[in-house]
Amino acid sequence: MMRHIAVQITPFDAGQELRKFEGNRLGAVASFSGIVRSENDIIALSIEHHPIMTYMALEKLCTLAEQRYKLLGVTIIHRYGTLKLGEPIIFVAAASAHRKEAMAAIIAIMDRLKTDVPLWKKEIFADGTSRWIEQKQSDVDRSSAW
Amino acid sequence: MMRHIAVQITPFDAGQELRKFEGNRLGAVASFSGIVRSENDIIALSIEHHPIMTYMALEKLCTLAEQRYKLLGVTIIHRYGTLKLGEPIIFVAAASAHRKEAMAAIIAIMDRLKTDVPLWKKEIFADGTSRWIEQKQSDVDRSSAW
Amino acid sequence: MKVTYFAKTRELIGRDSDSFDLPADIRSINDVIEYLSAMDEPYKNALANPEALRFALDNEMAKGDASIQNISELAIFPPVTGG
Amino acid sequence: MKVTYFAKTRELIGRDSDSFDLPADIRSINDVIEYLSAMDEPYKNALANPEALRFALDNEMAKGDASIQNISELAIFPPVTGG
Repeated sequence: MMRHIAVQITPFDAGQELRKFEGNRLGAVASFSGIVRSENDIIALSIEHHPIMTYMALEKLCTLAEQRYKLLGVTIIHRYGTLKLGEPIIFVAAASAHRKEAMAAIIAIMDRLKTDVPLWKKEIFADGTSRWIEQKQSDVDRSSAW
Repeated sequence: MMRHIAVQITPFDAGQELRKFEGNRLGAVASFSGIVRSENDIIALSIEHHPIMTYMALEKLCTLAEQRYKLLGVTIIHRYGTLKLGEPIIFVAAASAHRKEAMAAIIAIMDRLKTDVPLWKKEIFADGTSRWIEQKQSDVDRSSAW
Repeated sequence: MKVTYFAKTRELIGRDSDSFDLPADIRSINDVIEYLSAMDEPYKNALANPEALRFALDNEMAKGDASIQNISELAIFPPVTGG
Repeated sequence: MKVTYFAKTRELIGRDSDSFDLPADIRSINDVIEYLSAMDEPYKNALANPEALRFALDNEMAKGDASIQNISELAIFPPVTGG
């Protein structure tokens, strides 16, 4: 079982993270990358986290996913700090013998992460103003399905 | 709209493929890698394809997925020839504004690929014998759901 | 007890954390919220709608009616929006 | 007409492809399969269960009852197993 969790300010290389799963005869590796996109005319996102609880919550998410989806490996990297348009925010990868489990694990991890992990996003606009993003009811609903 | 389709004998770098989607303000990128795993004590897989129809079928799959899931980019790479344990067979990536669409696209592409694209796998054993893999009814059922 | 604030709550209060010697009759998280809200305007604003806040006691998520006995740190923050 | 074989079908027949001058009464894919099965043992074995075979006419998937009129290539292969 490979497990890699990181909450970091520095960029990461999703490709390099994905390559760690190769050559391991795992069968199936699913991944998800979240990238800052140009919604609401933002120029950047500022991401805050709880330095202790965020890591703990990600550990718990990994444990749940490993058990439920028979994972052979799991990676979760979440960045904090100020991220410009096009920068990667999050990378999640899950390896399993079969594609169904690997994909279901990624979906479940992302859904639960939206409600269970103490991270907050703030939109930064060109005029210097900013606005905290509010939690969406659709994210709460999707998370509670797991 | 970025579209990259390849049917190739040479290895590919999933990480490099994934990186092509970064910096594009796409929001969400989901990917899937299929890797030769040690099932039935095989030492390798031999993959055969139809040189014209395989590419055409992948093009068709991409078009369907792009329309249904509002994709901003899609990549499908499938290898043929003899692949040893741990070698990547297939890489599929889909980019969309939202994670739900990107993930659903990957799942749909993989499910349809299992029944709609003229590729065939043969298991190669240590004693030199080999056996063609038979299509699974579960793959047919899953594909027909789309 | 140490009280830490995150995200919008932190910005509204204007501080990362406080350290309080709480009166003996402050027993639950809800009691702490009520106590802080009575202090000054920033606290009142930040904590005006406790239903829209989330709490953690010593790094474990907790409901408003949870006891703060033997707890060294309370964290107060809005619903999370990561991912 | 050119007839191509793939995967297990190719291995059983022992050839990648054939080129046939088919009689005028061979009109559908099913007719071709019947014609080939009457040739010799490898063809008979490879085509023994047409239900378990898939066909393509000029690179488009086709059912067994499809007409081969104006078709230059028939491909015969087992159900696919890629991915």
